Amino acid sequence: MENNKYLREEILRMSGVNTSKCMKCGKCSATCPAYDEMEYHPHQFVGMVEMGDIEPLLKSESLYKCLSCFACVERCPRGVEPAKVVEAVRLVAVRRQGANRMTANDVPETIEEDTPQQLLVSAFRKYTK
Amino acid sequence: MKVSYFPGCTLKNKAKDLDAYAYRSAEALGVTLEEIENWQCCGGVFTTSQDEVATKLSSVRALKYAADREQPLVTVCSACHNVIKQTNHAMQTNKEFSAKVNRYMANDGGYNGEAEVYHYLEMLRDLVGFDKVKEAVKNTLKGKKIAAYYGCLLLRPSKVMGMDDPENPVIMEDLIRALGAEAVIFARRNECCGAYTSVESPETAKRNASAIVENAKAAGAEMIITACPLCKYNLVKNGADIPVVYFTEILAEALGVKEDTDGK
Amino acid sequence: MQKITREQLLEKACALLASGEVSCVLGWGAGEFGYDVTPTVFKTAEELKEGFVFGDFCGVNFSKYLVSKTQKLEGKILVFLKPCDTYSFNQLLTEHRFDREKVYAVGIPCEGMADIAKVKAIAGEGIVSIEAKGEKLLVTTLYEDAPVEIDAKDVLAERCVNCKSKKHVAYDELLGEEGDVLDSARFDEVARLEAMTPDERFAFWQNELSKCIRCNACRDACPACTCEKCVFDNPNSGVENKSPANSFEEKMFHIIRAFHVAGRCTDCGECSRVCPQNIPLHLLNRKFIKDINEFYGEYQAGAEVGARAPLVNYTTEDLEPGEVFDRRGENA
Amino acid sequence: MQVNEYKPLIVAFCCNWCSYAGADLAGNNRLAYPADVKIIRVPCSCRVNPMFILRAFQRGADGVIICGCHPGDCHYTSGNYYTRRRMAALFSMLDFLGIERARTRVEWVSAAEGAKFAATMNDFAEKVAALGENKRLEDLRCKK
Amino acid sequence: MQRVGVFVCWCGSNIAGTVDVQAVSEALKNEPGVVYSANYQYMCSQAGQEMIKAAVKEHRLTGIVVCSCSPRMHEATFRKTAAAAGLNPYMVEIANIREQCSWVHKDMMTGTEKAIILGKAAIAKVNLNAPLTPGESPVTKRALVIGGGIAGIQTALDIADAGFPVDIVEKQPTIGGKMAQLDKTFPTLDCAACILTPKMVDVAQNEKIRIFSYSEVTDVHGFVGNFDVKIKKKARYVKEDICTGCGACVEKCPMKKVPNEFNLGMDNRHAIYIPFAQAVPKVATIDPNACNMLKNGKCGVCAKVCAAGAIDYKQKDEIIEEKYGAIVVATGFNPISMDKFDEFAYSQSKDVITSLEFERLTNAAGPSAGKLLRPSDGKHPHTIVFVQCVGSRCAACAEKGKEYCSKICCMYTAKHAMLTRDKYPDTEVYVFYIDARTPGKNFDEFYRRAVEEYGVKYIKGMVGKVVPEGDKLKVQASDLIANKQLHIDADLVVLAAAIEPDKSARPLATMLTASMDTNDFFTEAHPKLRPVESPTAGVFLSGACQGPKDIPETVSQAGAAASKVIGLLAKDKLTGNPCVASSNELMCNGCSTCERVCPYGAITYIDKEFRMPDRTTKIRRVAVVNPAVCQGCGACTVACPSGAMDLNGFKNSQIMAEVDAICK
Repeated sequence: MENNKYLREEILRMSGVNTSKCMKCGKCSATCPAYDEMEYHPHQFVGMVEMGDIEPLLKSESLYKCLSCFACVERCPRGVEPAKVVEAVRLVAVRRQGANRMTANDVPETIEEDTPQQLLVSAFRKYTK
Repeated sequence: MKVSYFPGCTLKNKAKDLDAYAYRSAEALGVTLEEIENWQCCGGVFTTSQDEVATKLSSVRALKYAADREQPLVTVCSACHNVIKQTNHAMQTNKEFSAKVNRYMANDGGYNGEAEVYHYLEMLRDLVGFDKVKEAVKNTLKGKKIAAYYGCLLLRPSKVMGMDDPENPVIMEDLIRALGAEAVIFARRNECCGAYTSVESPETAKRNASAIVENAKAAGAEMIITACPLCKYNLVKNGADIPVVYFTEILAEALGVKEDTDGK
Repeated sequence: MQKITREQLLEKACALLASGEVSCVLGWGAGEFGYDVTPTVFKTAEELKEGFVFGDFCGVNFSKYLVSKTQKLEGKILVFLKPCDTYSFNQLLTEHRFDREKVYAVGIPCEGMADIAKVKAIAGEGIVSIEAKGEKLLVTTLYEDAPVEIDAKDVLAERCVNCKSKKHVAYDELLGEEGDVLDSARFDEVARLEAMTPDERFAFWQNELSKCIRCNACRDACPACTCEKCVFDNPNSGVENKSPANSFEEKMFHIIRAFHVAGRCTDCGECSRVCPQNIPLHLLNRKFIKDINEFYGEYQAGAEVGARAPLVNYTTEDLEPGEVFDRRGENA
Repeated sequence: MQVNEYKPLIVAFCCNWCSYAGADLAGNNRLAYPADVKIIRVPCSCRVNPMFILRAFQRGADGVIICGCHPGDCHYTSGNYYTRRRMAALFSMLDFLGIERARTRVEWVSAAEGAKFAATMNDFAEKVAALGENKRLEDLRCKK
Repeated sequence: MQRVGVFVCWCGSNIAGTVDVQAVSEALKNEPGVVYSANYQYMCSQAGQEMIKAAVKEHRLTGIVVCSCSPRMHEATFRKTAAAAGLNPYMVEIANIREQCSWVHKDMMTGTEKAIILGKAAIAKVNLNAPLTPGESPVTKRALVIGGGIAGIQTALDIADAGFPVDIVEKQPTIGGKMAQLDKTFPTLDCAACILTPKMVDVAQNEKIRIFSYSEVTDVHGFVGNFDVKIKKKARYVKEDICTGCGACVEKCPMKKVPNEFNLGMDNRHAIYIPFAQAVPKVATIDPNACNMLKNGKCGVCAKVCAAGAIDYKQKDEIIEEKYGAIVVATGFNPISMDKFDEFAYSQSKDVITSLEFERLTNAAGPSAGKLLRPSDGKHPHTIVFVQCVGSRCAACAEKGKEYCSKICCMYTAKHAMLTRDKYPDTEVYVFYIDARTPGKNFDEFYRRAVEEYGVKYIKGMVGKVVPEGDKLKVQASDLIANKQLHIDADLVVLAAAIEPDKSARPLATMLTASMDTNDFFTEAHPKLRPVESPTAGVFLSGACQGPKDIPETVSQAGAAASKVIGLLAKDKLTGNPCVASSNELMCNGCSTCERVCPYGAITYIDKEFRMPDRTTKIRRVAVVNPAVCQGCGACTVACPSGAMDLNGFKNSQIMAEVDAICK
């Protein structure tokens, strides 16, 4: 396992989360509505960032499965805010050169007659830089 | 009473009637929604990362507009509400962030979190009062069993949104009761429908949406109301077999302003 | 300049004496000069008519006198209280310094009192009489034929320029109209000093405190200084010493005095009013008040009877003494 | 060592239950700090009257430090909370009069913190020594 | 002026290695008041002490300064020596020239110089010392126990056993507390009622014990050995001494729909009620909020059927005043409200219950007569999910949960799970846990038995959401070991709610001037060495009011508190610490400032008559310190503006003299 101290610091700073507050109860993963789509689950994001084991997360599709619904943030008994950790890791990934998850070219095939603007706007905000 | 109003992208396009219902209902309750001039899209998502500044400027400008007029800022869309309220909170509590933002705001004059942000529902509860809403009802919805679906954005993070108990909210139920209908409470009303990932993983959206609808039906609901255009889209798209409508629609209906009478 | 007149007060006092409600009146008595007013006890209407005065030089805060007078005099005492005096009145009640039952307090409005030093600065020495005329004061001196006309606003005492409240916080009866607590600029001067460098501050205070002749007037006039025996008069306290000698309490007198009244001082300004050397002693008290407000939340001594003063209170989250400086810039 | 080297005089008020015991522990562990530091034992930091501090300065002390139990650990439950408020007010006042800030300090030292006691005294003595002799309080009323 | 003797100790080479002890004793010879100065190898030795005694006699010493090790080490020793020589023991001062001089300085010259200064300071102080005599106060030989749960019961029984009278004040109509509501107890599984109710009967029958049930403490004054307490005995509208507890009134009462607190609202009781069959005292109580007769004067059935004539609708609250020597707080705990945890759907489904409700459901005297049935439909549950740490270890939000571990939940959940599997082997039982915390005799074995022998499924993870749908509770949870999200269709969900101190504890602590932590648990005088005493002398702690604990721990703490009380009550007089504050009444303003900072409530005020120089008299309010209560911190001395308040042994003048000696 790699201990990437720089990335760890970067993610903690961006997210404002103190991952050492986690007591590993698993309530975040218990509450997650996108759990089954994820390879790494909310509690693993917290645990792996705490350990500096971040590269696997950066490569994982799980980054794009989080709904940012904040259920984990709301229900965490220790106030750890896992969703913010996921988001920070995702930003580290998409901010890398050419790593945008979505491009404008993807839009036509995604869009349907009744697709609300909101959906595209937020997808761009979440998946691109 | 006049309030600054931030409609947001969806209400100006795919969900125009929601905007119209909101205007007319407010008018019927003695509130004028004054649309913020030159508002810009909120971006749909509040980026929690502390170093994201530019994406939050459009919200700050809207806030500044309301603050200058000493009006509450009202939104109908729960996504806009979430983004703008979280931005305002960051402006109030995060000095580093607000300093950075104000460097961009030099031409507009500074902003330090003076505005108050209300969701349309909060406006009904705190500025108008549900008792006033009840008095204004023309067509009571008596006999209807309506379930309120909150979704994720409206309530969370509760420390910032401060709207209601995030696990046992009552604001929409109280509105339903004020309009004369029966409020059906179901456990999945604050579980995320997954609409955000419709682009990424439509299957999540579908699975969550049907679980929500099933849960509401099992609790006896004949209709679901939402406060988020995205939720409404997702629940309808994924085959809800009971009506899913925006809360402003039943409000307009009960207040007797649903039909366009003044050509607006 | 005062809205309420001597006649109104006199009428009220005589009526209360006549009805037997009070047995004497603690009021302003005529001194040698018009501006020289002495706290006096009047027992009859005749005495009042003869000696009672009221005008722009009646700044004396009577609260403190109640401590001794309620002990010595039989029956109820009528006392006139300006808004700022009522804070001292309440603070003394908080400290159980007199029996409230023995006092009949009449709140009177105050338009601000004049500072004789400021008058002299304009009109010169040798003042024979001063007469109030609307917003003006007519000052007759030995050396000028015609009275000098002064705008009353120009000679307002410092404490009145920065009046903190026109509202009475205690009374049995109110004459005239009730005012409000004001937003004053009373901490501006403290803030100005705070913004100086330590050297500048030291120079300022060295200059001011070197003027002190240790007359004890500030202590004797202070309504918070009502100790049965002051530490500075107590041979056993280790700080007793009255003559202006170069010794311990001499240098520390003003610091210790300010600390002793910190949290209890209502900012009535009597200390500076009575100082013959015009040392701005109130700034020391205001520094404590300002700090307390900033560190522990707004607190106005005397606003409420029974309030717990900030220095005899605490929270577990209070700031550390070292943080006092961290929270301000390097100079401030 | 030069005989005439300036040595600051430092008075340390230590509460009996925590800080005095912390000083004892520093002794037990032979942790050195300057002999300029002289300790006065008080039952609790809240026993320290501002008069004592001013008296020390007036008699020639160059620095005064007050040590007590950590907030929340006071033997008398709340004494150090009062100390904290009183000293915050007093130090701010001394600063207002232009007296150097580094001459006064409050530090919480528990009975287990011998090392902290020694380190605190070393640091304080160094900072006070850097200021030189304490002239200001002496001169406060002597405008030249 | 004192006649001071100075004794410089070498402490072998400990001091003499860095300090020139000869020079020190020479230098100190010339200090004011010093008439004798000597040095010796070991002052604390027998020979050293004899040397001091001889010097006292020979030089008629009135004060002693020992320059030696820390006073924390040998101050007591030298005080005894002084006393043996006929001096007041408080005429001794120690200059600490070892820990705070020779051990921290290396240079002989520096060390010697500093030792001399420290000696001078001690001499300056001793010159101002005055003989001190500890005060004495009598002891009222009666104890008060506040709270009638197992903690209060055990404490009261133990105190009474030693022959001292005890009063128990209990706010409920019966004693018994939480333990009376429990079914079985871990890890032995003996029935709670079987071991508790005999003790309740013992209490009722003990001549030394009085029970004030349905009562509250409303006022406490006084100090250790001498508390004056007011107890409000609430009107129960039944004459306690006449009621036989026959229950006829209960049977006939027409008001039957009052939620039964004892069964946590899971069934109903009557407006007149006896909480449970073994209640002590076994007398009826009328609920004034439910009784029609009391509300609108219409009914009166109970009075008609009561053969003893015990019903009294006109009864009023009664105030009892009593004196006590010691007070034991045993106010216990309550489960926290589940209002803020609706992700578990507690408010939405009757089948989501707390563990205490589960106790009642499985208790033979409970609402379902001991059969484990779902509250919603009375059906037998087949799948049960237990959730641990609901509100415990919750640091996210103070309004929601508690930061501490509630300690008892792991064990009672294991008990519930095991008993369920034992009685109903057809049920699936899941326990979601964060950490299974089972330290204690036979505790871990018990928990393992639940897993290994009874087949309880322990899952390391947490429940995130409970969705009632149809007649099922859809439980969404995490299994951290399998790294899976689980979806279980359960019939019953049991929440191990955090426990918190009883709400009555905070106002009581204020009355007692006893300190509390931020969680409203009472603080102990010392967490290790004085765990059952409050810092306020004469107030003792028993049971969960001090922190979460289980029954065995509570009982042992109750016994410990009792033994401390007995130790106190066995004394006829209490001797205090003489280093206490005292007020000079001639200088006292009576301003109440000192009273506000006193952590012990040791300061009161009296109106005192003073004769004035002019032969008149003057009545002034002055402070009086109760030396039995004062602990000598000195907070009041600084708060006092006039300096009237001073501290014996550490007087203003003494500390100033030390400052002067050091700074000279």
